[in-house]
Amino acid sequence: MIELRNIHKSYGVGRFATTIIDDCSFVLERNKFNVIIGPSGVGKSTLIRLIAGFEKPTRGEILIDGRQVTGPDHNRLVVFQESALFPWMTTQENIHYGPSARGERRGDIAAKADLLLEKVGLRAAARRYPAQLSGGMQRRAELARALINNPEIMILDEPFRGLDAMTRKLMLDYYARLSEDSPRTNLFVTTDIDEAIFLADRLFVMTYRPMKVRAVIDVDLPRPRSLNTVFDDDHANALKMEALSLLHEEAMKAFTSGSKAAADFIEAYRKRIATA
Amino acid sequence: MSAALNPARRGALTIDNAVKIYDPEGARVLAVDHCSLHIPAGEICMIVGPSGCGKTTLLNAIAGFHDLDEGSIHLDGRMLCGPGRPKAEVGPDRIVVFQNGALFPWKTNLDNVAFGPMVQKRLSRAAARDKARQLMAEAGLSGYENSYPGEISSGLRRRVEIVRALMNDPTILLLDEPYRALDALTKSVMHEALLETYYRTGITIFFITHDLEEAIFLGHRVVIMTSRPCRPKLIMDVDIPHPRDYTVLTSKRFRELVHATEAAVHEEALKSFALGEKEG
Amino acid sequence: MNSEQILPVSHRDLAARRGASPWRMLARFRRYRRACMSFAIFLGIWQLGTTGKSWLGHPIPILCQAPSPGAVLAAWGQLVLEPAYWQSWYLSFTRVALGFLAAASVGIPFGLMIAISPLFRGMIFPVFELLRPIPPLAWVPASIIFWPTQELSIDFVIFLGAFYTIVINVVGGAANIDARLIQAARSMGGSRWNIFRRLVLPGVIPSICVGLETGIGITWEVVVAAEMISGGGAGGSGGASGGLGFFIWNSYIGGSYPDIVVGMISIGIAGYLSSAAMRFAASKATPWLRER
Amino acid sequence: MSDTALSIREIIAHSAPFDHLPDAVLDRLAAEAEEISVAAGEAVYESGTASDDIYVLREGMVRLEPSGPASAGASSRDIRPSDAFGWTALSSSAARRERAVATMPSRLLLISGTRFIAISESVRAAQTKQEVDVPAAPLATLLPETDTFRRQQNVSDSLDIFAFRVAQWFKSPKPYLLLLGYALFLGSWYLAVQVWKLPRFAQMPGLTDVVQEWTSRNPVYGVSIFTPVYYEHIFVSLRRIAVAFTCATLIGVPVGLFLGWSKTFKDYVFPLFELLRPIPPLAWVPLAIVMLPGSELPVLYLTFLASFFATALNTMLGVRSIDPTYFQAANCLGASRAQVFWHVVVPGSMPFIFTGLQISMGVAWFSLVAAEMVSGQFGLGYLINTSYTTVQYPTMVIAMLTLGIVGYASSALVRLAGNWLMSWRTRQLALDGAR
Repeated sequence: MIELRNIHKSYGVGRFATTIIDDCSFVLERNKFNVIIGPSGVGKSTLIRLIAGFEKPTRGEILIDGRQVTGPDHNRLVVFQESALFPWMTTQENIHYGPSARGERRGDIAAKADLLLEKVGLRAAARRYPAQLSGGMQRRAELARALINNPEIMILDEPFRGLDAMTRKLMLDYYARLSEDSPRTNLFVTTDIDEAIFLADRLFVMTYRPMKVRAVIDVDLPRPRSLNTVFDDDHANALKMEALSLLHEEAMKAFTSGSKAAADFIEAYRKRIATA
Repeated sequence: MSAALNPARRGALTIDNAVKIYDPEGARVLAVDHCSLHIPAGEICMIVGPSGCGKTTLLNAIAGFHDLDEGSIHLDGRMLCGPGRPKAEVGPDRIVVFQNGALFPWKTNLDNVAFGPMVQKRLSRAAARDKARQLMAEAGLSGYENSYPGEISSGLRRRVEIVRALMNDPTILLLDEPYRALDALTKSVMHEALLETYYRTGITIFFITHDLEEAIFLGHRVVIMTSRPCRPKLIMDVDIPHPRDYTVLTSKRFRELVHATEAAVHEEALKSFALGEKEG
Repeated sequence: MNSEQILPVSHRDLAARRGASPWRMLARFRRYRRACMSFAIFLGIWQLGTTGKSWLGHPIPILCQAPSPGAVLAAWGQLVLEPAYWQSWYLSFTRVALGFLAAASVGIPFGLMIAISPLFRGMIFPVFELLRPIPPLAWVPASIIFWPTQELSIDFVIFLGAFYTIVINVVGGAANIDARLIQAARSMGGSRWNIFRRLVLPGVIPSICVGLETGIGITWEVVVAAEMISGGGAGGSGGASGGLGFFIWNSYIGGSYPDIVVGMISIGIAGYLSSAAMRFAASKATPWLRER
Repeated sequence: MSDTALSIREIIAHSAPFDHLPDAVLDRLAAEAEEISVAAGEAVYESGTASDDIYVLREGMVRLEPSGPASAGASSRDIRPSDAFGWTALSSSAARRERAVATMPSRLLLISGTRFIAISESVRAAQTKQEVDVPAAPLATLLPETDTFRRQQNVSDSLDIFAFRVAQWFKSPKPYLLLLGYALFLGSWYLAVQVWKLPRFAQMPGLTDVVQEWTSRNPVYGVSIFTPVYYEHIFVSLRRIAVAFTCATLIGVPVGLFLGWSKTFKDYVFPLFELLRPIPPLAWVPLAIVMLPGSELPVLYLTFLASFFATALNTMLGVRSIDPTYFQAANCLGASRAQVFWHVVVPGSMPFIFTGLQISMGVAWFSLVAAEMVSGQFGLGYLINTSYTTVQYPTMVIAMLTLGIVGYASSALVRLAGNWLMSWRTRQLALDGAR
């Protein structure tokens, strides 16, 4: 169970300080699929780096089962937005890296790895280098590399963003099935509302800058869910609309403040009046 | 929305049984196989297909970057390429907006937008810059004239590029997955900006995408392509009324249309997945 | 269904008629033809210019001094038979090899130390940057004083020439290893030594290869000049024992100009061969950079 | 301003879209804001009405119920105190799409949209010079995080940045390690040569000898910073570098551009280029002396040769590095082949051209030294050589160090020219650093 108590994170000093996250507190329950959604460039990746232990918060604390987070740990593994496979290792060596770095016996590493390779359907690509894999394959290899360490908490930072829409749908289905048969706590960051509603048990909508929790939506859709049926019933669409209207407001703020704040908003407003 | 749907008088595109064979190291791969398609003037036509299925080859043929081995393409009756002339002539009547953007990073946004007319010597340098300033203001990009493309967000860059295209008053706008690299929320704001531009100009749009929902949200018609070699598999009219905004995404009609086409797209995606297509 | 599409009948003859693959052959043939033409023109100008006195009556200002291609070929014919010629090849090669290996074996660890330990970087790198702008050949007189034998002084200068390049490339290579890879490894429980061995080292190899390739190019430039300066130009105390650079200088003093050109071309070939060897080694050392 | 206006200003300042407005606008808005109170269950505005007002909730609770054709099944949203609402309708489409109703007695601030526009416009016109910058890019520790790096960044800002960086630098251990490093190097030089007189180091010139010679009014061997001959040598070397480097650039860049740009030119010239390039420039020394009259021309030719090959090759790589979509985009926009050359090829390969120029400056000094040693009359290389042969070792070290300083200064000059000429790249790199 991850608990964040009014986390504050800012970069720079004095006049050049920028607050990225300001008194953000929430709780992620164990074995639940938690999704964080918010406009881009708002600090979601910073939050991930804080939880994973790569950076320390300026104020506030992050407790995992009561213990303070001090540094990275193989129970909290991150899958980044761009591929972080080691380019000079073959797919198999990449997957073997975690357990072998922790000194596990070579025998059962190989066994676990073969099982996972089979599961992610990369048996044929075991010998190939990451540069020779397609986007979808790289993502599956990276998931396998994380899952072999059997982490308690899987953190994914917009993992399917670089893929084209169709591969993304296949990967979504795929990851949902993968996390159903071995439940663990998931922290999934995305900007895509469909991904969020499809995967989430609990959806955190974040504000624009500085980032804090704007709303928490309980996505109580039945499991297992499939991508093409999930949006048929009205309840799912209602949840989507609720999140979407919040998000649209935050996106507008991001959009307006991304372009010289009020001045640009006035420009857009005057144009509306002119054409109405 | 007053300037919405004046019937555009130009921009009708006809492709009939186009064939294109690639020859990487003599492998002679068939990319486009007898593809025929007619796009009436002033329509937003969405081309949906799996990665590496030859959609971009079709776009390159229309723009004149590549030749066709067979078949012909006509724009408003005029033959772009055909039996006599395998390669269409590149011209400002068909402007391409590329997937990763092609704003010249060494020119300010204003010079980028003013580049077209200035280079074609249709306008003097000063006149081109003034018109560019006015067009950018109209698209809500005032204040960005003097910054460089490298300094503004990718969403804004994409809008500047579309203004640069419209500056030349093209007959047809060719978009090659322009919003692929953007995150979902910026994409929804971009969609509204594109629709707004369409309502203002009524220009024909030939839009290639992977994202079925983006296609149905934007397009008058959605053409679903087979995996390689590409040929239209299913053409569907999107009868959601224009002007549209983001609330359409959750409307009942939208979901029905998605269902009608999802099976076809999914099937093609699996085929190209099996082919081990490396994303473009 | 393999990725190569099986063409329906109607298209097979279509593809053959266009002669897809021969078209590429045609382009390659055209390039060779043009290359030969430009060589011919170059040799023509060279021949005409150098033997201008007899053909055109008045000598062409610069070129007339130079030996004609014919003379150079003739000289090369004789030289190939003399063992002294091949001995200077051997000597230059050993000097380059010695200096270069020393530079690599000292430079690579030195560069890695700078990249990894901030303390070492803070202290040593500024001094390194202070000495780097001094051209290696400016060290020739100083190294003649410092080192006991002539041979060692040339090797030191060669060492310096390659050392700077290798260190800069190693430091650059280590700097742009993606921080996320190291974070991922750390979170999977990789110890500092494990991360160095399995992440930093392989990550730096491509830039080490680049450093070695440019480094060996520089060593050939240094060896020529060093042999000339210490062997000939700098007072010739005792004369360095051979080498291509010395061979060229000697032929200049001895007045046999065609031998100079022969020496120049030989060094060009030697330099090209060693760079090619480095490129080959680099492609072997980095299999993951080769596309599918 | 009365205190209620002050408290209103506080509330407005914290709710979007007002939170980034300059104070001048906020004050006048607060003054003109109208306070209205609404009973529980009473509608603030109906859906479909014209949206001209923006509301800020002071106390109580307002619920936004979406109604209208396309939003069947959407749920309503509650507004909490100090939240503004009603303004998103303003910017996306004219008519309101929701119905706002107070769920408990609440007090609201009403700001008319047109007044808000008028005030902001007048304030904005008054202070066009002072930019309203909203920091949005994360991870920028040193640079001020402005979303767009304005060209009109006024001078005081850049001075602040510089001062800030220097302060940061002093706080970090860097300067002390630097001094320690230099002390170690100079110390060991001094000890090895003058104090311990180690075997090989004995004849080398000592640190104090060199420094004394370099800075003394009347130096023992006649060369110090006060004697004109020192500057003569430097001037001669610099002149040779200037002449050779400019010729190499004027010839090398165009050759490189054409090598990269036109296939036919490349087919004819590149094979010859590749044949001559492996020959080390200094192997040309004897031939240059033979072919070229006088002693000045050979030195110039050798320096020119070295930097010509470096410039031409890097320029060609620069042209090849340009993304082909730029050529397609330019053709699409109707540019002719020549226009594509001037507007795409030349600016696009600039970054590589300047890397090439920096390398060619380094290589120019490299060959100049050797050429001067072998056949020059004046110049630093010649000075090193003669001071070696006439056993004036301190002068030799002085000449070597001067070479280092002058060499570094000239490549720094090329770098500065590059950064200045390619402002688009330097700012992009600055922002990438900040991103």
